[in-house]
Amino acid sequence: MHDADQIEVQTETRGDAVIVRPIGDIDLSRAPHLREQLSEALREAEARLVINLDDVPYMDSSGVATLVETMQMCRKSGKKLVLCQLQDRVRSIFEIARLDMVFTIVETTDEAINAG
Amino acid sequence: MHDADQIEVQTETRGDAVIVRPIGDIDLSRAPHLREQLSEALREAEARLVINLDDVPYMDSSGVATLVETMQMCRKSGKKLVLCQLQDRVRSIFEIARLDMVFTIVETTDEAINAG
Amino acid sequence: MNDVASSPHLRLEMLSQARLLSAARSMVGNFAQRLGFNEVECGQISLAVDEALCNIINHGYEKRDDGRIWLNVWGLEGERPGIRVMIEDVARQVEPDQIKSRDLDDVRPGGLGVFIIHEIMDEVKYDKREQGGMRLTMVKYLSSDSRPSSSSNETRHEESSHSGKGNTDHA
Amino acid sequence: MNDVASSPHLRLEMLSQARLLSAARSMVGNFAQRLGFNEVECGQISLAVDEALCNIINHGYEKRDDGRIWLNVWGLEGERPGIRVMIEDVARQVEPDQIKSRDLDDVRPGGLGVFIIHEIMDEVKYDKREQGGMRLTMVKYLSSDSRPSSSSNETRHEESSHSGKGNTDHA
Ligand SMILES: Nc1ncnc2c1ncn2[C@@H]1O[C@H](COP(=O)(O)OP(=O)(O)O)[C@@H](O)[C@H]1O
Ligand SMILES: Nc1ncnc2c1ncn2[C@@H]1O[C@H](COP(=O)(O)OP(=O)(O)O)[C@@H](O)[C@H]1O
Repeated sequence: MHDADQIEVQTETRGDAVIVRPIGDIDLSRAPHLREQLSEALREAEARLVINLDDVPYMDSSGVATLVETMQMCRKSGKKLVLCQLQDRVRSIFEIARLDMVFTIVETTDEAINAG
Repeated sequence: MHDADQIEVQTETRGDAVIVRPIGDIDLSRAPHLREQLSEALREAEARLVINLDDVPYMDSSGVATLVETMQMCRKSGKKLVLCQLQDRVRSIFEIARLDMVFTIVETTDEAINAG
Repeated sequence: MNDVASSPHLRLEMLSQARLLSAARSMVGNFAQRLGFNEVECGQISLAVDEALCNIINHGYEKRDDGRIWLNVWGLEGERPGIRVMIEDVARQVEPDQIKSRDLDDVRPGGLGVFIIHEIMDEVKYDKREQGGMRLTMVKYLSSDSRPSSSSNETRHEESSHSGKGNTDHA
Repeated sequence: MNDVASSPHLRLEMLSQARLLSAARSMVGNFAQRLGFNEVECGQISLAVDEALCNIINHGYEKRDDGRIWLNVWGLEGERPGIRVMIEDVARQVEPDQIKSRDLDDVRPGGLGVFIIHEIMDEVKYDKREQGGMRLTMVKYLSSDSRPSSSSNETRHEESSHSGKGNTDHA
């Protein structure tokens, strides 16, 4: 069961942006590992961190907390954070937590790369 | 909970074939309702009953038993039964039960309409 | 079956381990689906249960992984069909009125779980158990939005779609 | 955690109702996924559990819907990681050697469940419980096929894919 707390993350660099794509549910057990992965990606990103949530069918408030933390780290380092490709179930938690207006959320990865 | 034992089934008539498309898991709770739906479809089918399993992510041996029964009814009435679009998980139970050779199983609905 | 005093349809005893959350919430989400909740609602019910379990792990058992949690689930029938979830622990007791989320305007990590639970569920009640530990009871009712069709909750395209006893005599 | 005598990670008490099967098997399938079984294996483990529960409902409790079933699940670690499932009931007792499927060459509806269970699981054992009822114990081990990657079990395309502690120091 030693791997159950890890989350697979695909990363890709495009210009001054790093695109991170976590795969699978993000909950209390995996949020800490995602946090590590995101701060690593943020270090590598020159100007922009894009989180593609296409392959995240589920997220709980630990996942949301991790993203809020990442947003704060982005602000500190003067980089931009954009979320894209949210599934309906995941979008619903952002709405419930009234965070849909706090994060920059767009549809596609391309929009995320270009979002102002 | 009165609907939990029912399974949604889409039916379509194409020439002398009736195509039946159950939606959802087929297990002990839903097999009886599927059985009703299939025998009804078989009555309507002139020569061929096609069961499209595209939207069946899971089937247990009660589901398989229902299909074996339907196959026997088809034989009695001189009609042909073809299964198509099995998902991997469902194909795996046919293989385990050594029924993959007993049923006519093809890839697409079009093949199912034409299979000899 | 509808009697609140009757035994639950499902009663899961689990350890206070985050890695067990996904099994627990998938059980509840799946049961909710069978009760007729639509896909988004099933996700939300799973989320409410997940948040409640996270809080027991984090606050009740203070991240110990050998605490015990009991997750009881009933399908409600009759006039107001829905789902009832009762979660019990033998962890630290707190005053029920101390269990509340922070102000949402103050955006910072954490502090959302209890708010989310209240947003999703129609009834939420925390009690101190006499035998020690806490009890959370939550109910969500089926609404008119819950059932786009009698047995599937996805929106369906093309073709004739029939299901249910009402249709079986049209042959 | 690995000790067979230790308490299960998940212990589900359920009624002998077919409509509860999907919640029970989704719990087990989901837990199996977290243990590292691949998608087809998770489906098969769910199926073995489902078949065992069907048999208890149909044969043990003879379709009564108020019988009780206990589904215990352990994640096995150590040298031979895997999943262990123990299912208990207080239903009719039968001799363990009477629990067997029909000849597969005789194609007819039914009579496949026990065969399927044996095909899927690595160890299968039926016992009469001293307190009455039956006990089925099943184990399936992780194999080298189980883990295409350390945390996801789907085959992934394009892009660099990294996960796990081994990679975190490459920044
Ligand atoms: N099961 C519980 N046992 C003890 N205290 C709890 C429990 N659930 C919630 N609380 C209290 O309520 C507060 C708010 O919880 P929540 O909104 O989930 O945010 P967070 O868990 O991130 O602090 C917690 O900080 C804690 O003090
Ligand atoms: N839990 C059980 N309690 C009593 N008898 C059982 C149980 N499980 C299996 N059996 C016996 O084993 C036989 C074979 O079971 P199975 O292969 O699942 O086929 P089927 O259930 O379709 O008969 C059953 O017919 C029954 O006699």
